[in-house]
Amino acid sequence: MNLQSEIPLDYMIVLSTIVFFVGLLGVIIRRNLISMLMGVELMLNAVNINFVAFNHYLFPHRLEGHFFALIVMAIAAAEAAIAIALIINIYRQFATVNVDDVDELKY
Amino acid sequence: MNWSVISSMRLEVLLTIMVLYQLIADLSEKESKRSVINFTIFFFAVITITGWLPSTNANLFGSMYIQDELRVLLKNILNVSTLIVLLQSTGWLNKSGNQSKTGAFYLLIFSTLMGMYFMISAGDFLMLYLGLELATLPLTILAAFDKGIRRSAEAGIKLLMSSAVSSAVLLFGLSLMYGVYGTLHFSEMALLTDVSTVSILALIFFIAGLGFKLSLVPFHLWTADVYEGAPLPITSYFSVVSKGAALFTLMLVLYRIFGHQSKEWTLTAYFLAISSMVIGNLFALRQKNLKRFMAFSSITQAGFMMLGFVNSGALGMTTVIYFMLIYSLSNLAVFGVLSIAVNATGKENMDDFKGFYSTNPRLSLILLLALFSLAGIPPVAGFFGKFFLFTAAASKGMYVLVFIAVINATVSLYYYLLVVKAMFIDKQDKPIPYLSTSWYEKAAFSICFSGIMMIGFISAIYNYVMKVVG
Amino acid sequence: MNPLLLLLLIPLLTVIGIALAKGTKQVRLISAIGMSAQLLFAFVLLFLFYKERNTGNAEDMLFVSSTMWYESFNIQLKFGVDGISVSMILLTAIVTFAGIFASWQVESLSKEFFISLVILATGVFGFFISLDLFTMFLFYEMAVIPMYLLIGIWGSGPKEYSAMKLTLMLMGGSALLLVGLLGIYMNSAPDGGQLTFDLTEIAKVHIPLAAQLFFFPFTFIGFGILGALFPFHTWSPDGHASAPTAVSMLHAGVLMKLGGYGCFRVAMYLLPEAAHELAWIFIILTSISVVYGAFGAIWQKDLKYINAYSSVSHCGLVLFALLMMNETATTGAILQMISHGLMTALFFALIGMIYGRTHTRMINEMGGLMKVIPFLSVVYVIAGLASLGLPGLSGFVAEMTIFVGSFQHSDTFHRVATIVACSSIVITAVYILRVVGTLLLGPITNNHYLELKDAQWFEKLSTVTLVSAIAIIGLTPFWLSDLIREPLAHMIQNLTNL
Amino acid sequence: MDYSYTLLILLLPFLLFLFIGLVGNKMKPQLSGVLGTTGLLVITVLSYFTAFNYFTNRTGEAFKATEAFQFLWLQFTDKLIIHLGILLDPLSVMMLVVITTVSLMVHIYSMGYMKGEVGFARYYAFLSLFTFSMLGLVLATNIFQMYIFWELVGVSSYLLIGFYYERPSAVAAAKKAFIVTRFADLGFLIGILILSFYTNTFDFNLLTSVEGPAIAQPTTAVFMGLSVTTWAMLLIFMGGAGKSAMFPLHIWLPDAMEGPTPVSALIHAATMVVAGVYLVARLFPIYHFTSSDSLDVIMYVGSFTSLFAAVIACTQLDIKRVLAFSTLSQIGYMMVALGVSGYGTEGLGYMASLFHLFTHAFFKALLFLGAGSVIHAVHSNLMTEMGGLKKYMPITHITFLIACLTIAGIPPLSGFFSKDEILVAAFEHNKIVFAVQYLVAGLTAFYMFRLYFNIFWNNSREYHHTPHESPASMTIPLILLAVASIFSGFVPFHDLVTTDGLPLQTEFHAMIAVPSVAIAVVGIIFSAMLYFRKNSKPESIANSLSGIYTFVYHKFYIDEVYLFITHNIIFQFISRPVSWFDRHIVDGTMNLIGNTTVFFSGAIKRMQSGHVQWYIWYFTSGALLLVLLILYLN
Amino acid sequence: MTGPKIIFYILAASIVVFSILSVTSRRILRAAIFLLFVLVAMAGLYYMLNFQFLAAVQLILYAGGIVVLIIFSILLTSQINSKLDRPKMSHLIAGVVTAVGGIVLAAITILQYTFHPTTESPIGTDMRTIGIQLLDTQVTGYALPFEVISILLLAALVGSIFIARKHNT
Repeated sequence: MNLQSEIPLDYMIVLSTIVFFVGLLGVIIRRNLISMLMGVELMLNAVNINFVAFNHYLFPHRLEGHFFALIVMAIAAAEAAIAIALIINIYRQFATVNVDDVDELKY
Repeated sequence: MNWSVISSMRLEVLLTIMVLYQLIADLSEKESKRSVINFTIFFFAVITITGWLPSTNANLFGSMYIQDELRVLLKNILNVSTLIVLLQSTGWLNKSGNQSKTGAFYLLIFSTLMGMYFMISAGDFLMLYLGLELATLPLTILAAFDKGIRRSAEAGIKLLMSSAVSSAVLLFGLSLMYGVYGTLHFSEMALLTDVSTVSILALIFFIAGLGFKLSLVPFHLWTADVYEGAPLPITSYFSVVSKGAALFTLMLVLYRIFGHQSKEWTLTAYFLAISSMVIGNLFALRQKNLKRFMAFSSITQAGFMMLGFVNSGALGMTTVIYFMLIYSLSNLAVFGVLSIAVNATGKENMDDFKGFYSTNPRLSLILLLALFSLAGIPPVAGFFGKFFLFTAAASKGMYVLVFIAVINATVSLYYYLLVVKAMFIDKQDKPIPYLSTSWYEKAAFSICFSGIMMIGFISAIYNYVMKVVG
Repeated sequence: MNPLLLLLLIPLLTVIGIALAKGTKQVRLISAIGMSAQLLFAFVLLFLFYKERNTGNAEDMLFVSSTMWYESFNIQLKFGVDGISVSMILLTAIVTFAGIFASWQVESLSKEFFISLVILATGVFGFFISLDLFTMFLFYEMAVIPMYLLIGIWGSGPKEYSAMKLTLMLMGGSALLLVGLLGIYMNSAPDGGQLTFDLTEIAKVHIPLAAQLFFFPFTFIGFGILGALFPFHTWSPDGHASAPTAVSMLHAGVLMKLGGYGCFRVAMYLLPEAAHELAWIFIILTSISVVYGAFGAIWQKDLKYINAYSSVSHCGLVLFALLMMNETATTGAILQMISHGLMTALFFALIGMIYGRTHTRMINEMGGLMKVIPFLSVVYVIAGLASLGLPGLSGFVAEMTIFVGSFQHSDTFHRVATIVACSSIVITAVYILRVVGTLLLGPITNNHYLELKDAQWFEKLSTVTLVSAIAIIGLTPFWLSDLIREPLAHMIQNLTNL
Repeated sequence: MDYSYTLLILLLPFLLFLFIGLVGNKMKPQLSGVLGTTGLLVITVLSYFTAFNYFTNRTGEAFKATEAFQFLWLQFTDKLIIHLGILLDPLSVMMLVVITTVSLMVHIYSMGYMKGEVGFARYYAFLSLFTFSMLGLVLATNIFQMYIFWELVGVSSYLLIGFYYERPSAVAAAKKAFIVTRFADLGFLIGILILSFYTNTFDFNLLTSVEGPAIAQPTTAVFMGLSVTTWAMLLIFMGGAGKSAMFPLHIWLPDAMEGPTPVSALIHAATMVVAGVYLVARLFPIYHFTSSDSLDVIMYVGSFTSLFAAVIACTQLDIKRVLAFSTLSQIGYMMVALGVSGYGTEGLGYMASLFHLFTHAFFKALLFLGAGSVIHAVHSNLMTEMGGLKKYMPITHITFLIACLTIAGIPPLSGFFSKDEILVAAFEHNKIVFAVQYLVAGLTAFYMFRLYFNIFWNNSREYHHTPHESPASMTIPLILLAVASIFSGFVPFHDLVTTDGLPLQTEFHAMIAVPSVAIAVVGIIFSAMLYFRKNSKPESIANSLSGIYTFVYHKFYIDEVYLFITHNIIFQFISRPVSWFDRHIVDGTMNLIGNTTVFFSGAIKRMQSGHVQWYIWYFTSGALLLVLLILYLN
Repeated sequence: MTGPKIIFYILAASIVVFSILSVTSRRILRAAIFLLFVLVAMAGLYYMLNFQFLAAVQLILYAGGIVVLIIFSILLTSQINSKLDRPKMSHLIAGVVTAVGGIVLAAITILQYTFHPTTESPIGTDMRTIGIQLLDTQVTGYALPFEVISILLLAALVGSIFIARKHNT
């Protein structure tokens, strides 16, 4: 099916923008490292919406956006994996995943 | 896949082989770590040399991979820096606790280097982004490489979190670019010349993303903590190679693709330059830990590099590359001395270096020259680098900026001199004892030293860079 | 090969020699030999210069040799000398020579000490012979930076503070200077064509007035800071007070001259209209610093502070005369540079020697030294008389040339300023005689001064060298003032008819 | 006639100075003394020879000024050039004779007087230096050469006053002398600058010739009612006044008596202090033709000084100080004479002034040397510790008496003639001044004989070791000088030294001469009444007008005023604040810059809080801010 | 009001709501679940935009992979029913300001720009074309990224293992 006729592109963009910054909000306010990670994932997904939407609406003659989204997903996965590892590492060292307690390096 | 492809992609290929070799060597128990180190360094030296061999320009994988003289030069600069880092890291790797890390260390290092290669010779933003992530994610691991040390773990997580956000922002910018230009291939984007608010927004988000790796104010805050927390070889790798790659990438993209938006990004560079120089200096003034100190110094230097960007012409590009070359060698010399001292004694505070000259005259002389080079004192190379950067900025009539820059240079001289003071003037009853340097470290120093002393006087080097930039 | 390059080669060889030397004795010996060779060559250069002139070579600059260095910026390694530079080179050679012997007794880290001393000298020589703004600037900073280590390591008192202050203020000056130079460079080809750093080339073109007005303050103040221009002179008292003997000698004797020389050679020569427009500001500043420095010196108790302030006063006179922009006054300025260089070097040498004996620099703690160390005291008196402008010594010649020259200015403002500046000679007399009276004459205040030994051979050598130079200039000034005047003729013309 | 040999007159003392100064302390003290003296003997002979030649073969009517010799020393502009040379004209030749004579006497005298002093060689070196510079001064061909030697004279005087450098009072006196004269020289220098700026030459011949630039085209520029030339000439006179210790710059001279007595005789009586007179005489044409106002100033200053000094001299107890003040008053006479003089046939005052300079040199030197020999015998300067010495030291007594009579102006001694001429000139020009000088003549006689009686008569006291006549080396100069001061009055001065070189007709004015002699005699008798025998009259007089007496005794407290000015004004109120300002304001700002930087670096350290979330926040908001800046704010 | 529209609005609404919930809810496990919902909704969105393959990958990789990882690590590091402490006020204000400001700025900037679509004819998004392009080395081929990402994954793998395993070895 084809959304072009039904839904203007702007909706998509606004949607992605909102999600992006909501994710950012999560990163900034959530003091648990894991929920920060979730915020990051949200941001990446927001970007994906953009790519996919542009690809579908404006430039369907190529699949650039599509593949970009694909790559981003892969990288997001890798990132998540590393993040989890590091979080576990932190948890070992600090016995907590609260980011506010991880501030030995400052000034 | 014919021969010419291989020859023009030889660096990447060889590096892949290195990565695989490390994987195998790490798995096989019987091979001793020391031989791995020796072999790796030898092999990487070979890679570095092959980089200088003549290469043909190429435009591969549907122009996703571009190879030309300039990009080869940039990669070679990175190679040399990496080689020095590896040479200096031997001391750290040979320490008892770190033996087991060798394989992973090299693997990650080389994969990041590979990422930087792809950043530099990316033909479209997809490859660029991929390279960027490849150059960043393993580094987060490396930052947390000192297992069982809290600061190292903290550095890792901080780097990961902020870099994830920064790359998200960069991606957001890229997605908008895609929407505006309809493609992310450089070759096609370079043809489009319309400037719109969205494209500027996207561009700035992109600059922010790279500015993060380049640690420009206000994208710099991870720098100090990570530099301090990470193991020393990694810190020097951060401060030179990864910074350099980001700089080169930013430069290529801005000059080669967004030439038509130079008005906007020169302005951006203007602001970033001022903020980086000032903030970096103000923080560096009050540092006692030398790794952290170097972090802020590198931030300031990044600010100076932005001076070159203010000049959107070939002159700017040339001076930036030239300055980066000198900066790498000087910084690596500093970190070389630091790493020797830290490996031997674990002392990394300025006060620990009081009376260093009395015990280690050679090392302190090298440190002295390196710091002078960073401060831009003749006759060492740094003077030339800075002078030409200023010239580049001044040639656009940005005298106010130049004035701010020179004042900051003077301020930076102050804190570099603090280190000199500690080494030469101050006394303490138990200074750091005499430190022996291995052959690897000697080699590294000889490269840095000759570079610092020579580059300024041999104008051929500058001319070569200029020729390559074209 | 260009004979001037020897001026750089000899010191470099000396540095290498010192680096290879073993033990303080060898180090001393090598540096002494090197600097003597340098002095010798300086005289040879003088004669070569005369010879060249007599063969009717009427070029402004002699022994000019230029090789392109940085093609794209049009930076050349261009060297050449005229009468002024030759005389400055002579001064530098003499002072350095004396300085080496004055610091004969440096024991701790002697190798490093002499190396940095010679590097400093190299920078100065390079500065005086280079005709390219870039190399000029390079040598300028090269000469300034060793000060930090020299003062910081071998200094006395609050040495770290003073060293840092001095270095930062001078480097701040060179920061201003850098902007000025870049400005000049960027405007060096107003009607298209290749930009250039070449002094002689830039002098030919006419830099647009707006640019001149903008960059003249940068350049002039940039050099002026090193020339102890009020109110940027405060590095000088602390710096000199903390510096070891030879360093004070070289710094006050030679390095501060870079300031005056640059002010004239670069700031005023290349930006003449701006110089004319803005001269009045700096004339006011300098005539202040002439009197101000002298008054400041009256109140001081520390010998080095007294000298530092008198240097402020004398160097102020140099800049003052330069700004008068006529042949005589400028000649006087250069003469004053040389004479002040010698005098103040002599002063600092003596102060160092006295300090080495009495371990204090406070004049009110000493007295009656004439009785115990007659040689040094007599030399000190001679130096004092020179600096208060006694005929037959160099100071008189310089000051009189300045006063007469400045007074020839047709403008009343300048003449009034001259009279103000003249008044300094009385104040100078006051503080000099005060020092001589309390320090050398009168009864011996401290009994174990009676055991003090008079000058040793190297001290005698270094002081006698300077004294004889002062006396020679003072008795037969004609050749020197001629040497200086001869290039000025057309430089001034370039300055005046715009 | 070729005078180029006169170069020797300049060169010889200089070489002597260098030689004795450098190697003097190596050889036997006496030797250096002998060396100096013989050298000076040669010079004296030469200068007599010169004088003889010069005055005997005058070419035509007037004496021509001849430049014996000159070479280029330093070139300021193409016009303003310093030559070093030798100018011979009646004035300079006359001075030549005076200086060499007195200097020779002093050299001989010092052989005895300074015997056994430490730094004997140094003493002679300085003497030679002084002689050199003084000769250079009088022989100068241009005003700048004069200034050069002017300074040199000042320095050698400084060195000689401070000869006993371990005596704080001597050091202080030397310093005072130098600085006061230096201050005056500043005026001189500025005067030269102005003069040379308008006339564009230094050369005396050009300056003083009637059709020269200075006189032919007087400046029209006017400043505070006086023409610029007048200002220049006044400033130059300031220099002269400094050297000649005219009021109010006289304060250094009494203190200068700290120096060895022969030095006082040479420098502070006969030669250097009259340099001011010489200077004015040298430039007299300019003064006369272009600025008569300044001549009046000179006259009044001179007249006041002479009275002022004479009054003080009546109260002093230190015999050298009495002589010093009498010197002041005599120089005052000379200045007055110059001030009242005209040009050409009117030039009596000029001639008289120089005549008095000539004679004064001899008898004042004689007085000082005599006093020296007394001090040498008694080891004290105070006349209260002397008395009845005539039987111990006859030669000194006689010569001293002659000198006293001379200065009192008793005919036919030389002083009578010169002083008489001056009084005549003053009478013709200005009655008030004449009256003053007339009074001073009386005072002079009074205080000189007060001195004389107190030393040689009065009560003969017991000395702990009996005084004895000085050695021949000291008495011979006394005798010679006595002879000179008796007969020098008969020199046909008015034919030789005049304003325009032409001989001057002078006739004897009995109606001036007689009263002047009379008042001198009155003065002598008066002092004889008071001081011939020990009695209580002086005390009673002193007590009766004690207020004035102490006031006068303290030299009208001028020194204290100066002390106040120098210490409280210059030191406390100028240089102390200056150095404070420099340390705290100027330097303070420099430090402040540094401190503010450090303060800011401390203030923003919270930015690096260590919380990664804030880092992220800075990152994003920074990026957004940039967007805002680039997109919307420009 | 056609079907697709309705579906889109539902999806969009759920994406926004759940994403907000997932960053605000104080029970971390729930947050993870909300995140899962968001991801699934997005997969639906992709599906509607004819990117079936992408939707599938989204489901497998995110829903199947990442979220599981996250939940796993949550279980590892914190008790399930422990509430997260509520965000600091300063953080909250700063975050909200930045987020809202960002949304406004970006939205305004983007919305006032009219994108120009291409005129070329669209290309199919069936598995075949995707497969071919993914391994193609010519223009519009993605072989190189495919290779590079493998290295990235390798590095990430090694690295994570290295960090995650107990460090006594």
